[in-house]
Amino acid sequence: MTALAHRQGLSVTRHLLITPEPIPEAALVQGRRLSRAAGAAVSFVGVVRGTEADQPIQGLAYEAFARMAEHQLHKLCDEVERRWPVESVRLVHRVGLVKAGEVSLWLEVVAPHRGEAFAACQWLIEELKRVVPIWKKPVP
Amino acid sequence: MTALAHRQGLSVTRHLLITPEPIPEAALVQGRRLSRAAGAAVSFVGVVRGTEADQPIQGLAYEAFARMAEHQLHKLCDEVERRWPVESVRLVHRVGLVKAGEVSLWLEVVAPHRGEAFAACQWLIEELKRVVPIWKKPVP
Amino acid sequence: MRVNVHFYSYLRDLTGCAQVVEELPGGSTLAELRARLDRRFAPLAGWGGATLWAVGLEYQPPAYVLREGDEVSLFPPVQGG
Amino acid sequence: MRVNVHFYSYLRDLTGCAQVVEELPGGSTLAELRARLDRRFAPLAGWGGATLWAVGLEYQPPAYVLREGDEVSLFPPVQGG
Repeated sequence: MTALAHRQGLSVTRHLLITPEPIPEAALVQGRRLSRAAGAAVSFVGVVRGTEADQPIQGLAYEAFARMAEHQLHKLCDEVERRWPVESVRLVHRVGLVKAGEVSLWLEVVAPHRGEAFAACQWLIEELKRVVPIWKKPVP
Repeated sequence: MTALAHRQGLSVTRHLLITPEPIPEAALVQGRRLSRAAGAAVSFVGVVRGTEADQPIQGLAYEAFARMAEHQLHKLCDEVERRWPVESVRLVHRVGLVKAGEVSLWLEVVAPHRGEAFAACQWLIEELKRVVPIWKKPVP
Repeated sequence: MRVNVHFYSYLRDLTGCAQVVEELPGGSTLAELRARLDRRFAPLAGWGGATLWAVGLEYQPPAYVLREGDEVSLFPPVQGG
Repeated sequence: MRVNVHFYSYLRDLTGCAQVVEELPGGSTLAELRARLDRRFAPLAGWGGATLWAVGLEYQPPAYVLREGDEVSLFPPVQGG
């Protein structure tokens, strides 16, 4: 999808979810839908590390102000769609206790070319960490 | 895994494959193994677009000089491991006819933090496109 | 006027409170609300970290003028991902 | 001395040949091999694109001095991904 096609109103897939359930990564990958213009899918998987400040931890307890988090994520996606000709943005953030080694964030951006897919994916993570009201605390 | 730990000889997973078979993306995702230091998995999926120079195509026929391609990929991975504290690099490149909408390249880099995972993943794709002997021709 | 104040994460731990109703003169700002909350919750006054403010689902600056019934949220810097 | 020459992708299409054995004076370079191949395969001489060279599994520059039995590969710029 070109930026022009996008401005012409071709639909952009947007799937945003904040959930206490484990993130079904393989199912999300299999659920990808592509247009004939799609050439690149870049994904980022955030995993809870087993240590925090050099101490072993059981995991991280994530808390969200869910309605605001979803609203802010939609605003970020609006901006992504203005900046880059993406055709799909899918993001799942887990809340509650996420054990060490488990996935806390799954994000995928699909675009015609890899440059814009990487740029949009990285920008979205940076902004998520700046404005989306989600917090975490180590669980020893 | 820190760069130091890496230099101390902790093993780095490396899985490189050039294959005529369809790329089993979901199985690859499920086959990911993580150390307790892993915090980020960045993946890139290259998909064959349905058009080439504005003409619809059936797909792309990929050809590789396979032994040299694998050798060059290993050299690139050596360099990735020197530059970034990655703990896993997995790459599958398909050859033969890859139909429009199908995956031609699957690449994943796992590292402690997202910055190095993104950097290594992007660098590896750029270099792959520069030095790994694989070619493609549109199939009308 | 009255506003609802919600605390999240470490600020909820500090205040020991998830939600409180605060009564303020009409035209009060978020900064003025903060001064009242600091008197009401001593540990909040001692909080050395940054505080983010939202009214409804949007971030607002300290000079934001509150209105009757506003839903105000206070929280520390976010850390998702 | 003899070297084996392999053509890939568009260069194989141009020459109509996947592999050829070339006989050269000892001490010949890749550039000298290229001149011979251009005489043998006229379309190769007319190839306007870049040509990459490998000996064995490594890239080599035109000044590379060939040795008996070298496996030489010629191919156009790579396009994986």
